[in-house]
Amino acid sequence: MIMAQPLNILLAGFGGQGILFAGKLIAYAGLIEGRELSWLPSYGPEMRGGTANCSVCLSDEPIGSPLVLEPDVLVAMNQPSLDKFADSVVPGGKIIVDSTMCARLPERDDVTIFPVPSTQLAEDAGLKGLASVVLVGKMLREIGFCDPVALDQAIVKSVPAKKAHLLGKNRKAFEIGMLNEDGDSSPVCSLPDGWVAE
Amino acid sequence: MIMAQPLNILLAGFGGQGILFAGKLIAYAGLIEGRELSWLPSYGPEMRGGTANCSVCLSDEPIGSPLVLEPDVLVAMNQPSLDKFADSVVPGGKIIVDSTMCARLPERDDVTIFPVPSTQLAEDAGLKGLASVVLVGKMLREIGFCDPVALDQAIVKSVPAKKAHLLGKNRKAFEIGMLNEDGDSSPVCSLPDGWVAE
Amino acid sequence: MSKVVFERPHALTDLQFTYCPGCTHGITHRLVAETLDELGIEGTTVGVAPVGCSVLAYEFFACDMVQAAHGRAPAVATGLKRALPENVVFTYQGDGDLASIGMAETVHAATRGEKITIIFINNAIYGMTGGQLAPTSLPNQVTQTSPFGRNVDNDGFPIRVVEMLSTLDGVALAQRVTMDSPKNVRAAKRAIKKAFEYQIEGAGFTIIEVVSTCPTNWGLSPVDAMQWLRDKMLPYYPLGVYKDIKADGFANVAEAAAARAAELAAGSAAPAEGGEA
Amino acid sequence: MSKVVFERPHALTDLQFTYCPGCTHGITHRLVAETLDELGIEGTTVGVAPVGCSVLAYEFFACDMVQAAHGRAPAVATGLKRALPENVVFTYQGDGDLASIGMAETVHAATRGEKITIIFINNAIYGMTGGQLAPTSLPNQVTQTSPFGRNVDNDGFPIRVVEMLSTLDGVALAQRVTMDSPKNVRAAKRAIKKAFEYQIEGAGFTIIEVVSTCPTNWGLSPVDAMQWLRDKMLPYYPLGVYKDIKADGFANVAEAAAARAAELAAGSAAPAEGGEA
Amino acid sequence: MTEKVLMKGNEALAEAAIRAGCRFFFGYPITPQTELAAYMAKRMGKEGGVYLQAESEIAAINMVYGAAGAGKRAMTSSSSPGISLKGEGISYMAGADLPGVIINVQRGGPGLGGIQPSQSDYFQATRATGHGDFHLIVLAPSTVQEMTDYVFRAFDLADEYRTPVMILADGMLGQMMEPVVLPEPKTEFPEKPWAVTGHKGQRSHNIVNSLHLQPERLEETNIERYERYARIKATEQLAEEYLVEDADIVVVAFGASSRIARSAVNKAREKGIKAGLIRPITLWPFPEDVISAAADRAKAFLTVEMNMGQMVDDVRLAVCGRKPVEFYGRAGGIIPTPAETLAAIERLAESLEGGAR
Amino acid sequence: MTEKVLMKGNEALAEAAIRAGCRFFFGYPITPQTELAAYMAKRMGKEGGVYLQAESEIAAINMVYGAAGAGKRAMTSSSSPGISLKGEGISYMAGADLPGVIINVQRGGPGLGGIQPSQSDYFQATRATGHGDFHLIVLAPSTVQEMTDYVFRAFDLADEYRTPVMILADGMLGQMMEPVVLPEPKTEFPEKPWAVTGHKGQRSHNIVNSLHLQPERLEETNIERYERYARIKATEQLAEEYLVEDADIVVVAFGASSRIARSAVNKAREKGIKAGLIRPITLWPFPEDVISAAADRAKAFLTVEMNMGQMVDDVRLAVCGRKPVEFYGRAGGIIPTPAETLAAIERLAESLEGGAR
Amino acid sequence: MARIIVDGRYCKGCGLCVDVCPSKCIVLDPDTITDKGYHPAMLTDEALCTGCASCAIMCPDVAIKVER
Amino acid sequence: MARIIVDGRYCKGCGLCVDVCPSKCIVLDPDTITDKGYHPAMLTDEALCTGCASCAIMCPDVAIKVER
Ligand SMILES: Cc1ncc(C[n+]2csc(CCOP(=O)(O)OP(=O)(O)O)c2C)c(N)n1
Ligand SMILES: Cc1ncc(C[n+]2csc(CCOP(=O)(O)OP(=O)(O)O)c2C)c(N)n1
Ligand code: SF4
Ligand code: SF4
Ligand code: SF4
Ligand code: SF4
Ligand code: SF4
Ligand code: SF4
Ligand SMILES: [Mg+2]
Ligand SMILES: [Mg+2]
Repeated sequence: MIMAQPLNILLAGFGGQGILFAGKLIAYAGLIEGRELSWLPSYGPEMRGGTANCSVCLSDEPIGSPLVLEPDVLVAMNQPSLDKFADSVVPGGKIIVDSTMCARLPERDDVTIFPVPSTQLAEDAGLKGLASVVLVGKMLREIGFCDPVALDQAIVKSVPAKKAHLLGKNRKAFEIGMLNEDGDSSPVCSLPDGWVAE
Repeated sequence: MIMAQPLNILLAGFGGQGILFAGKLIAYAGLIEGRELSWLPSYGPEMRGGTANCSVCLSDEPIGSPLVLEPDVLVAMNQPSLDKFADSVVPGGKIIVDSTMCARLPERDDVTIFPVPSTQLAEDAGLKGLASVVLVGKMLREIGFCDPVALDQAIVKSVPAKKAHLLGKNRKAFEIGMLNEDGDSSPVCSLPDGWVAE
Repeated sequence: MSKVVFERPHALTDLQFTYCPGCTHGITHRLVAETLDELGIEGTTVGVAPVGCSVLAYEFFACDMVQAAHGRAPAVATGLKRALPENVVFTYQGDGDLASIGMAETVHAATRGEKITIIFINNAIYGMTGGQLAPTSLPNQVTQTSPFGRNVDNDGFPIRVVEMLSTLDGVALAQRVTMDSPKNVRAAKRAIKKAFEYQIEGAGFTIIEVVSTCPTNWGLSPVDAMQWLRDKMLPYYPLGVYKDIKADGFANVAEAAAARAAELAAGSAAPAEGGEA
Repeated sequence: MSKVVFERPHALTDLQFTYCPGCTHGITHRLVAETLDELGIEGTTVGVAPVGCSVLAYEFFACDMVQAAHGRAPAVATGLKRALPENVVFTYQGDGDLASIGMAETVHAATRGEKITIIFINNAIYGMTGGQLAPTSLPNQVTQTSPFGRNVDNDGFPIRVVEMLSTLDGVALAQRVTMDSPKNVRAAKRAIKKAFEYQIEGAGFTIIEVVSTCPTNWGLSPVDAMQWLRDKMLPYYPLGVYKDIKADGFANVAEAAAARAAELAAGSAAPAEGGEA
Repeated sequence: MTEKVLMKGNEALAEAAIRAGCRFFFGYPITPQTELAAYMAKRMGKEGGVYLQAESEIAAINMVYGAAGAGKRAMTSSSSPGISLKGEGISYMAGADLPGVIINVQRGGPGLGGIQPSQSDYFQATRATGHGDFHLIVLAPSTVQEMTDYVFRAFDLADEYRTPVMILADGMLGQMMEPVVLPEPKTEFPEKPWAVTGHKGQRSHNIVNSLHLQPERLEETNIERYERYARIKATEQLAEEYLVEDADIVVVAFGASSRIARSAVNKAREKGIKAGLIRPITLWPFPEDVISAAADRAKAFLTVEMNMGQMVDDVRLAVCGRKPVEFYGRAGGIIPTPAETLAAIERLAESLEGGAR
Repeated sequence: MTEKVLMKGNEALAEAAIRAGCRFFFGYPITPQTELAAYMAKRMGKEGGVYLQAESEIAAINMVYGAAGAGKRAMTSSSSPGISLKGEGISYMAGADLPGVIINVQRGGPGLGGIQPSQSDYFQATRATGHGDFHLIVLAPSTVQEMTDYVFRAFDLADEYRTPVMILADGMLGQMMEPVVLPEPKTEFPEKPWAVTGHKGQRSHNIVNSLHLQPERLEETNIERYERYARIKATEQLAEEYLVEDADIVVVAFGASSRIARSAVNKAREKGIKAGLIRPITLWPFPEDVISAAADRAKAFLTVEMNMGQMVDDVRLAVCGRKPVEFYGRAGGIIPTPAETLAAIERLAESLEGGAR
Repeated sequence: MARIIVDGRYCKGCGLCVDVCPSKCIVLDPDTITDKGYHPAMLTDEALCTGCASCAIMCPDVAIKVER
Repeated sequence: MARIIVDGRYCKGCGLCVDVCPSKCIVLDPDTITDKGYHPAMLTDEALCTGCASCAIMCPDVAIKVER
């Protein structure tokens, strides 16, 4: 386990961008590492065509409110979400941005911003729809909230059996994120030795 | 007004014998004399083929419970009702019985019992179904709870306009009751001068 | 020596019915009980009593019984039948219960093809509550809540229940019978028995509508009520079999429904202006 | 100079619909709004929004609007129409709303001949809640609550709503339309307008069933959803006019009902085993 | 004085509603309130109003929702099981701020229960007629005259505060006849600019609605509504006090049971027990001020109800531990007798350190 | 230890019910509890049970009534408006003494309200889910693990006391995922000789019924039921206490809001305020003994709810005037934040004569 | 040889049996009033009864037993 | 002479107009993403458009105005 302080993560974007799935990966990684955790999606019809978001808390203490209002990490996959939530990130926090979808980055200097053209990267790699997994990879690289092996296991757990053919693609997307260097050149976390994304 | 102490009356018999109507006559008489009064029927499907009863309270004070559990006067029109309620009559109370319908009279010597073959009397007089009115007449004769003129007005009020042809019959039945002498020879109350039943 | 040729069926308890004199609820009770006797199913049947004059049916039928909320007997019966698929489940419901407040439960039990039998007492009135308008009260019929006669403009039109339910694919048998003569009572008995048999065979949802009297709230003598039923009710509610999938050659509603779907898809049953609307 | 030959109707507010891309709810909204425009009744109409994806219809229609409890729109509309007999009242309801929880209210508004118009969106699914089985979901259709396909044995059969309602005497117009092509949309428009006209003329209860898509919960692209509608829905739910009392020569449902009653009484329409059952 | 007439409570409710300007009645039959609908069926047509027997209690309350949304004075009536079915609709009315009057002529429960008089829907009426945060104004008549007066008042309260109002009666009050003076018909009514009547091109569209997908917005409506409730609490609490000034034992009872309680109080006084009666007239808002004031002087309270003990909670909340609050009740449709109620008073009197005489 | 799995609260409810032997689920879709039914739809068939989507909430509860009458473990689930519709049916279950489990994954109200988490059906759950005198046992989970455990326990309580039991959850608990250890499937179940299963000629007929036309008889059933309730009150009250022993300020909160309250209590302690938390687990029977005991020591109470103030009444009844009881709540689907809850604690601390530090 | 036995506990004197009896051999006994207040049905003449059971079939209170 | 005007506030890029246009002169603009994240419809060539309004009739979001 790389670090164990509580981490409150907020992921936000359009419905259909894989926000909830990305959150699930993080949650599963927490489960695998035996931590306390919670995963709470926004829900309801306003998701339709609107924004979806998802709160994930990782901690070694029982989690109080699972609703993340002041995230340590914000993963933003579209402009409206970025605009809406950027200010709520705690000072010293991190913002991971899908820069394909967000033209304007927030003007805060008390947080670190990691723009990744994840939608573009995913499409280029034939991984349409997996931009959110790219961002999880990026987040792990930069924040190192869990052992990459745990996250790989989380991917295995999260891809349903009947969609097993997508496993490799998810791993690939994750790898792209982990290898993405923009914004910071000293990752907290890197892919394990012998990693094969298929 | 002949007497003004509170009077709690319970009328009971089979459904269809005119119990509620008889109670209404008494209530209307009370209304006409400006008294406090209440009229409370038993209700619901158990009336079907079963017994019906009706509580009437007359008083000069506001009436508390309109449910008569210990009647000053019981008007009983069938054996089951007589058997059921005879014991509840207050000592010194009166029981008016349709003796056509009740073969056995209660064995109490602290109450006065007035048996009247009212069903028979009514049938003989061509007043089928008006036995209960005969009993009201008898009750008034023996207990004098209101001015007979008020009761006559009550009859007028209670017979609906479209059944006006029944007015005379009701008056006649009332008269039969008032004139019935069995059980007591000194009526408290008698028909007013010039009474014509049609 | 003389032989008993008619007596109370075993599947009736020995309690006296609480119905008014001459009320046909009693005849229908007897027919259901005779059916339970003849099919030997008193011990495996669960009946559902409605809210209505027949609420106390739970005391009169000797099989296990459940009293259901007003109108919800088909849902209660569904719960029972799902829990006890090997048992026979029937409901006994009035027109207020089945066709007014319980309309949704009735239609849905029917369209689900729920394997239950409904005995539906159409007496054109709310008996128990003292004679209010029922969904089946006739146009111009005077009731406590249509004191000037059912005004179709305000109160709407009576529902012909079995006709309506017959449009639903889950219905295996829908038939209307009455109780006005020994002949019709015998026919009603055959229909009720058939419905239970269909249920046992797993054919689907079965309903027998019984055109009935309510002498008390119609304000008629029992004998006159029978005449009123013949004069007024039967012309409006024609007796007959409205749906019988077995007579149509199907073993169960799934088969019949599939055939209907195929027919509709082929366009053969499309109504006027079919594909063009 | 170029002329505008098509634009947003006045009776739509300028809010963006909250429907998913390609959802036919929007087309139907437009047709209703155009009808209000063409009949000049936006100012006298009160619409009733259901619970379902179209719950926010109260924001989209520019006429006065009421949001009703799930399934109860016909009852709410009844209250409105009785209170405002000179106004036009319509409801806009999904299949879960109208044909499942609201079945009793639907049948009863229909049998009462309530002078309202119902626009009924049959998309074979519960859209708003995320794709559960609807009363109109097709046999074997996979939904969130029929993950192995609608099993008619457990889940029952789909209801053909206009067919069923057509058996009721209060219904003046019952027609099924769809939205899969400009031609059918135009036909749908005519049907909707006719329904409002019948209401204004006091003919009786009117309902237009719109066979619709739910690309999101069907898991199909909008264009593919249209094809699925054509391939699967329309064969099961044939388009057409199921009841039109004016076409049958009656001015209103009272006349039509009286004629039907006379016919039944004469025995001409009695089904097999008629008087003999 | 206007003439006194003899009327059943159920009929008095109907007649008074009509005189209050109610022209839309939607009901579904149920004992013991059927006479109300029967009366409406006879009268409404003549008044140019609508009597419609709905297909169910649910349909009825939703018809009221529609008619009230159109700005009309509308009413429905039922008894206990039927009121449960109206819960969702009543919650919608509260959520859409629609005025309207709901009558509950209570009978014994739970379930199908029985048809005899009861007060076992007190909690349902005052706390949770349906889901969500809301209240009804609840008025509890105890005589046929009050059946008349309170239903008449109910329509005004409903319009004034844009809230549904409930008359909580019972089978005894519904079925009994007493002399009653009927109010003069109301002729002037408040404007309802929010009503849906067709905008006639002269205003933007009105919307009757209880949905607010944004929780912030929904909370705002809740808060606004609770501010209205606070005004109602401040100004509309009503209770009748009888012999309370010097009372050691204050009996608290509403509706039918208050009549019995009053008789029992009289008998207690005859026996030298200083008993008094507080009769809550508004059950919501509960007349806590009156009770609280009495708690300063009285030695103990006895609530008398036709249920297993419900209003006793409200009395305890108002008394707030200052004095003992006991309960005497009968359930299932049984009306307590003055004698047994007196006995309960006597027991309490004795328990107060050698009696409160 | 059994393996921890990650599950949504709604799914945990479903899985635990199946493991508790529930083989009959009747529901009707409503946000935010749809996943429960979806899960049941997938699993029930495989377990040889029945998942049936009813035509309405009313039908669903009445199907439960039927299946429970047949002696089976049966369940239904809904959210606020749908629970209102079940009120009559639940009252019937109580009246017929039928076991069964009802889930309410609450959302904001009244009316259609919203779909975000709320606790505004507290009164409805604890006081008046329907008409008449009755109670449900009400359990309030605060984690996904408890969603699992309490629903499992609910079936046993239901059978033991022949009463419907409600799980009062909310959209937050229903939608969130947390690690959870699932219970071993239950294999032994109590006998139900009263059930209607067909008498097979071997006993007289069983009757499932709530009607008693004789009020005396109906009252008897009420009294018998309230004796059972008294046993439940005596033995089944459950609450979790956290830092209560030395607390000046006792926060009382249940379910979702108790999690926030716990965080706020921790923060208050960090700031030197002696705060503690009592978390009622059984809302009915309300853990009045625990609260009452705390009232001897604490200086004040603060109830924190996701509504306009409901459980606060129960806290006040238990505290009985001995200490001030304040309320902090958010409504309409808003989850209070630990920070604002802390602020409410601080305000209360200050108001206690110069603060309770 | 045939006869009917009317159980007075059940009979409510509705007269439906009287109306339907083809042999017109049933009357409502004017001299008897049952506990519930009804005049029960009674066979006037065993000789006339054919045991056809029409009366029993129509009896809503299942009060008639038929022997043949 | 004919043309359509697609209102980007309304268009959700569903493609129904594209599918139905008899002249095949509508595409979803790959280079534009609306605020809600959609590629809106766009007329490729005014010359091809006949103003038949088929697109508008099918548009679920009433995003299309047609001029002729
Ligand atoms: C929810 C509810 N609504 C209303 C009633 C009152 N109620 C009892 S029986 C009945 C109608 C009975 O009529 P029907 O179903 O036609 O049966 P019948 O008495 O005519 O046989 C009604 C409305 C009730 N008990 N519960
Ligand atoms: C009483 C109640 N039950 C359930 C719901 C949840 N609910 C909201 S919409 C809906 C179904 C919508 O389906 P449908 O009527 O077919 O409309 P669509 O969304 O498909 O247009 C349901 C069950 C509710 N809001 N209220
Ligand atoms: S009221 Fe009518 S239906 Fe009910 S028992 Fe009497 S006659 Fe039969
Ligand atoms: S969920 Fe389906 S019905 Fe609802 S808006 Fe989306 S596509 Fe339309
Ligand atoms: S039919 Fe039956 S109940 Fe009626 S009179 Fe004859 S025996 Fe008696
Ligand atoms: S059995 Fe036939 S003949 Fe004999 S009494 Fe009955 S109906 Fe008459
Ligand atoms: S049909 Fe309408 S919403 Fe769909 S792509 Fe075309 S213009 Fe856009
Ligand atoms: S108006 Fe006709 S031709 Fe022009 S873009 Fe639209 S569909 Fe194509
Ligand atoms: Mg009936
Ligand atoms: Mg739908």
